[in-house]
Amino acid sequence: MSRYKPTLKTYRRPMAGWWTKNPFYVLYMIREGSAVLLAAYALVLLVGLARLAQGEAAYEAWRAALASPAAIAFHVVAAIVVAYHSVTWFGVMPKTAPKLPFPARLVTIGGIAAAVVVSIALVVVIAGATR
Amino acid sequence: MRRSHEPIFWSLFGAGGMLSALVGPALILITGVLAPLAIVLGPDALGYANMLVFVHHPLGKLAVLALISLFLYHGCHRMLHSLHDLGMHAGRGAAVFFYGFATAGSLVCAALLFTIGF
Amino acid sequence: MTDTTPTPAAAAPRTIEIECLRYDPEQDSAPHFQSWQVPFDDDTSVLQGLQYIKDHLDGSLTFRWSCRMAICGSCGKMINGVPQLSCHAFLRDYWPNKVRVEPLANFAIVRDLVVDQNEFLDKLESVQPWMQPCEKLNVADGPQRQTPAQLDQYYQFSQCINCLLCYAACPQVGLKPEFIGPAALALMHRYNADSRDRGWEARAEVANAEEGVWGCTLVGYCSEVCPKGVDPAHAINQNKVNSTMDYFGVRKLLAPKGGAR
Amino acid sequence: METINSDIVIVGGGGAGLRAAIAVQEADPRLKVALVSKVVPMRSHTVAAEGGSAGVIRDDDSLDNHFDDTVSGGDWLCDQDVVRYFVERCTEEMVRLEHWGCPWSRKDDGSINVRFFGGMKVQRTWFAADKTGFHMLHTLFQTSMQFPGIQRFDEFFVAELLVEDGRVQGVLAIEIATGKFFLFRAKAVILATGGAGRVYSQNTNAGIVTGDGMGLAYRHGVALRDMEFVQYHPTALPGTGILITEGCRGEGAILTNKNGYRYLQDYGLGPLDPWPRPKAMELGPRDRLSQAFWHEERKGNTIATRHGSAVNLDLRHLGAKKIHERLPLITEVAKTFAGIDPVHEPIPVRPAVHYTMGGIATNGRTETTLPGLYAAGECSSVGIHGANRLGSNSLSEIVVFGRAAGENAAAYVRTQSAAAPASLERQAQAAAARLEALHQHERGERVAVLREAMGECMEKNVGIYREESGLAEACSTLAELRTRWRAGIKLDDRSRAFNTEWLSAIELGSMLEVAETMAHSARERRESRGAHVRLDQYAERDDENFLVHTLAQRRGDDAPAITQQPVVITTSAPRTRSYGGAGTKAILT
Ligand SMILES: Cc1cc2nc3c(=O)[nH]c(=O)nc-3n(C[C@H](O)[C@H](O)[C@H](O)COP(=O)(O)OP(=O)(O)OC[C@H]3O[C@@H](n4cnc5c(N)ncnc54)[C@H](O)[C@@H]3O)c2cc1C
Ligand code: SF4
Ligand code: F3S
Ligand code: FES
Repeated sequence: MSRYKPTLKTYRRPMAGWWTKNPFYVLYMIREGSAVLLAAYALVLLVGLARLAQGEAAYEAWRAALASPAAIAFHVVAAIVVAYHSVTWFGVMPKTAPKLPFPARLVTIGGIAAAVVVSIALVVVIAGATR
Repeated sequence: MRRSHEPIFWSLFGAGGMLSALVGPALILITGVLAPLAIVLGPDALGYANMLVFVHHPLGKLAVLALISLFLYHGCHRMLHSLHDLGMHAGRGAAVFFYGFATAGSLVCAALLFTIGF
Repeated sequence: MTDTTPTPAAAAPRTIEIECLRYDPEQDSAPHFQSWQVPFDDDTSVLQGLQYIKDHLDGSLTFRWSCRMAICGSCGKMINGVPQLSCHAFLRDYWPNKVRVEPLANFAIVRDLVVDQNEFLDKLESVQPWMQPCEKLNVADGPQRQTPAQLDQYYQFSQCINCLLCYAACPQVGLKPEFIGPAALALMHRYNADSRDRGWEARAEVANAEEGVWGCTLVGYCSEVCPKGVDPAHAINQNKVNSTMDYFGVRKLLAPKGGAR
Repeated sequence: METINSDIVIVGGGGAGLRAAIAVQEADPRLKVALVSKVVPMRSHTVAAEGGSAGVIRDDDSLDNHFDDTVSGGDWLCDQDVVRYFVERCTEEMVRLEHWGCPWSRKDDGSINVRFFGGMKVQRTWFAADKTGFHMLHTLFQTSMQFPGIQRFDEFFVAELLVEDGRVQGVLAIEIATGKFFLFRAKAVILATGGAGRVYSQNTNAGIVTGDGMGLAYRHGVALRDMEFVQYHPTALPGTGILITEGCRGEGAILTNKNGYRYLQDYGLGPLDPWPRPKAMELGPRDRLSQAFWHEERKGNTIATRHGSAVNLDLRHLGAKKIHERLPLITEVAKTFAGIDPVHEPIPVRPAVHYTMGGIATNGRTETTLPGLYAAGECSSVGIHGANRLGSNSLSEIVVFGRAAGENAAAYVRTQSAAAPASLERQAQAAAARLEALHQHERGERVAVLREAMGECMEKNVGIYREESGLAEACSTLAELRTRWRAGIKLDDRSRAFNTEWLSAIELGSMLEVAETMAHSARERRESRGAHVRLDQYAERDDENFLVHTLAQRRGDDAPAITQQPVVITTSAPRTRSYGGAGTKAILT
């Protein structure tokens, strides 16, 4: 089909600041923003790995730095933000799945439950293995 | 229309997103709060000796590589799109930068794991 | 039994302030707001409020509408910043505050509350939204079989009334005008997911493109505002998986399609 | 003025127009079609049809049954040769829609499911949940996109036909977005502009259903036929007129008055079946149901609501599961627009104007008396509806006769050559100047004032029941309103861009003429038949004098000339129309 395409004088509204105009968008930006902290955390780990490769002294210095209040504060914030990422991740997970024969909410609930279980297991295992 | 190569990066992003959704918050708490402050965990939970044992094991190596690399890809992918969301259309250059960064980080990580030995 | 005797509160005449964005391409260089006081009742829709203005206060206020029963998809507006069908939003829910009506976001304005839907119409066509069966069908052979379960696979995605609310909800549409967008991609999926259709390959070029499913960053607001429960975010994002499998050459192995016969 | 050349112009992008466009392309892909519509096709009013579309498919049904139901439903005012042609092609068209992807509701084994519908004595109504028209329209619209020979002109308002050498050669249209005039040249024009329900104030129709095409043809000497037959739908929401589909009653809903009594049994529609039961007296023809309401209202048995009186449509005995599964749209509509959950409460309903049986007179091949001009769909009177359309026959009509119009027009244009452009151009300029004058008018009355006066006049005098005095009043009121319209409409809107006030003024012109044909045709039909029921001395059907179509012919600014045209009767001689226990025993399954 072809369609007659008119030439119109129209007005296009600017997009600037769009994400401040609706709470839904603000939450979306926070979700996306969680990635910054996650990447930063990956870099922290990478540095730790490098220090580990350099020997005990370097590694212990890194550990000491991690105990500084600034580092603790960073990690607390990062953990909260990444937890928000987890919730939203499982929230949208059904969207990427094929049409399911059960309510999509179950995927979300199941995902979050799995994350909680894995998290607890991780702490328990590490605590047990390093006692 | 041109075929997008997004499937490669989206897969890495998705893997990183999944991994971080499952273990991210717990891991950050463990390495960044519980271990340094010795809450729940012993003071040497992440001590040199323990960590060395961990990264010497092939599965330990794999875990570290997966975490660091996928977190980086996940993060870089989202940051790239956020630039666009904020109205900064940095084009191909930005994609090369972000994905390049994640790839470089992954390679460094692999190299370090290799140097640490088995 | 229904008690339809008017309650005193419902009978009392109330008015509400309706504020509309106005733009006349022949006069204005930029849009501006104008307000009116409109009497309303418990079942007066925002559309009826606008009609009141047009009929009695200012005949030049311009907006699209037709069915006034939420099925033709003409009357979408931003109502207090949220994309909605104006025939399906009620003034009672905004009173005593004013209600602000603007043209759908992310579209260019043609006049007042009327937006330019030309690009959308092209996008709709670009996904080839028609049945592409594996072999030519003869009417004499009668209807094909399709079980309710097979119908269920795509039925939800066939509910789209092209009201454009999802386009107004999706920032990617505004940021990247070439993005095919939620409704059109949902329509593509509607055909791909139909057991009678074999058109995946023909539609794949669009699906696999940056302008196709990859233009979506899963904001998800499209599905939130959809008045017909189409869930375009679902249609698009499950096709990111399909497109990825296609990219790595494994789609055929992993997603064989149930036959119609 | 921009000129667009094509072989066939189709005015209207509803079901009929789209089906016609596809038919032209299937007949001959080299033909160029210009599909011109004042709204984007999927906004057309076909989208609102809920219940279903008729087509014989069950083993216990036959074409003869469908024929009989249609002819008796139409009170023998149907042209039986055309009805035969129609019933023979309905199923084929439904199958074609299935092949094009229409999501018809299915049985568990995957075969097509059909339901009961008013006046249809056997289950033969194909349905797609309760969004049949929506699915048919979108299927046709999407299917039409694959034909390169169809060029769409969305949001173009056709304001005039261009006739040269005694045949139609084009149309003049306004591009709504810019207000610019366009001249469309073509060898044939198909009108598929839909009905005219908006001439009444209480109606189930969309805002665009303003009888434009009827007005266009009428102004060029084509008769409007059987315009007195206007169907009321018995179950619309009071006030807005939003329709509560007959499908509800097909699924087993009942109608009760304020005493909870199933009053239809008092009006020859009984017997009172034990219920719940799939088919009940509530499925009698629409005219009978609407009339029963009128009587109940007189007797004081109706329920007073804020928007006038109503009766109850009760679905509660169907149970939540069935209601949600089979009638999701209606549940939503009742909740939103009336604040009622049909699972727990009955829905208040009343009759509202729904369908115009009459329209542009065509023969069984959709040809009008003006060479090159075809009409299909609700704007036409092809001869199948007679004095009363049966529910679910009109969705079938738009595809059966949309296709016929497309094919016949395609065959016709191969025998024609194009017109001399210069004279068409002159005509178009003259028509444009008249429309321009309307646009420029600074003084006069508002569109809404005349429109409301017309709607109320029709409601009061040309409604469910008619009588001489009221019809006489309607005729003179409408003549006066036409004079006032000619004297000038005051437009607030001086812009050309998307000037909908200007378009409403043009539409109002057509509506007033169409309304006038309705009133005059009704006045001349001194009998009662189908949807046309008189309370004065003409309360009976009179086959001797009135087993004929009514033709209304325009006479300039004067009242229309009313004449008669014979009805084609082939096999079914007129009988008494009866339903329920007195009629053919309903086949229940
Ligand atoms: C609420 C409701 C429910 C219904 N349910 C059923 C049902 O269940 N079963 C059934 O069989 N029937 C039903 N009907 C009737 C049926 O839907 C209609 O008769 C049928 O859809 C009409 O189709 P159409 O193609 O003739 O016209 P429409 O769909 O009304 O299309 C008219 C077209 O003409 C265009 N047009 C009009 N004027 C102009 C102009 N001046 N310039 C350019 N374009 C113009 C419009 O833009 C539109 O595209 C129902 C009707 C209503 C109101
Ligand atoms: S997907 Fe929903 S919101 Fe978007 S156009 Fe379709 S019906 Fe409207
Ligand atoms: S809002 Fe837009 S980004 Fe995707 S999920 Fe919906 S299309
Ligand atoms: S007027 Fe049709 S959707 Fe609102």
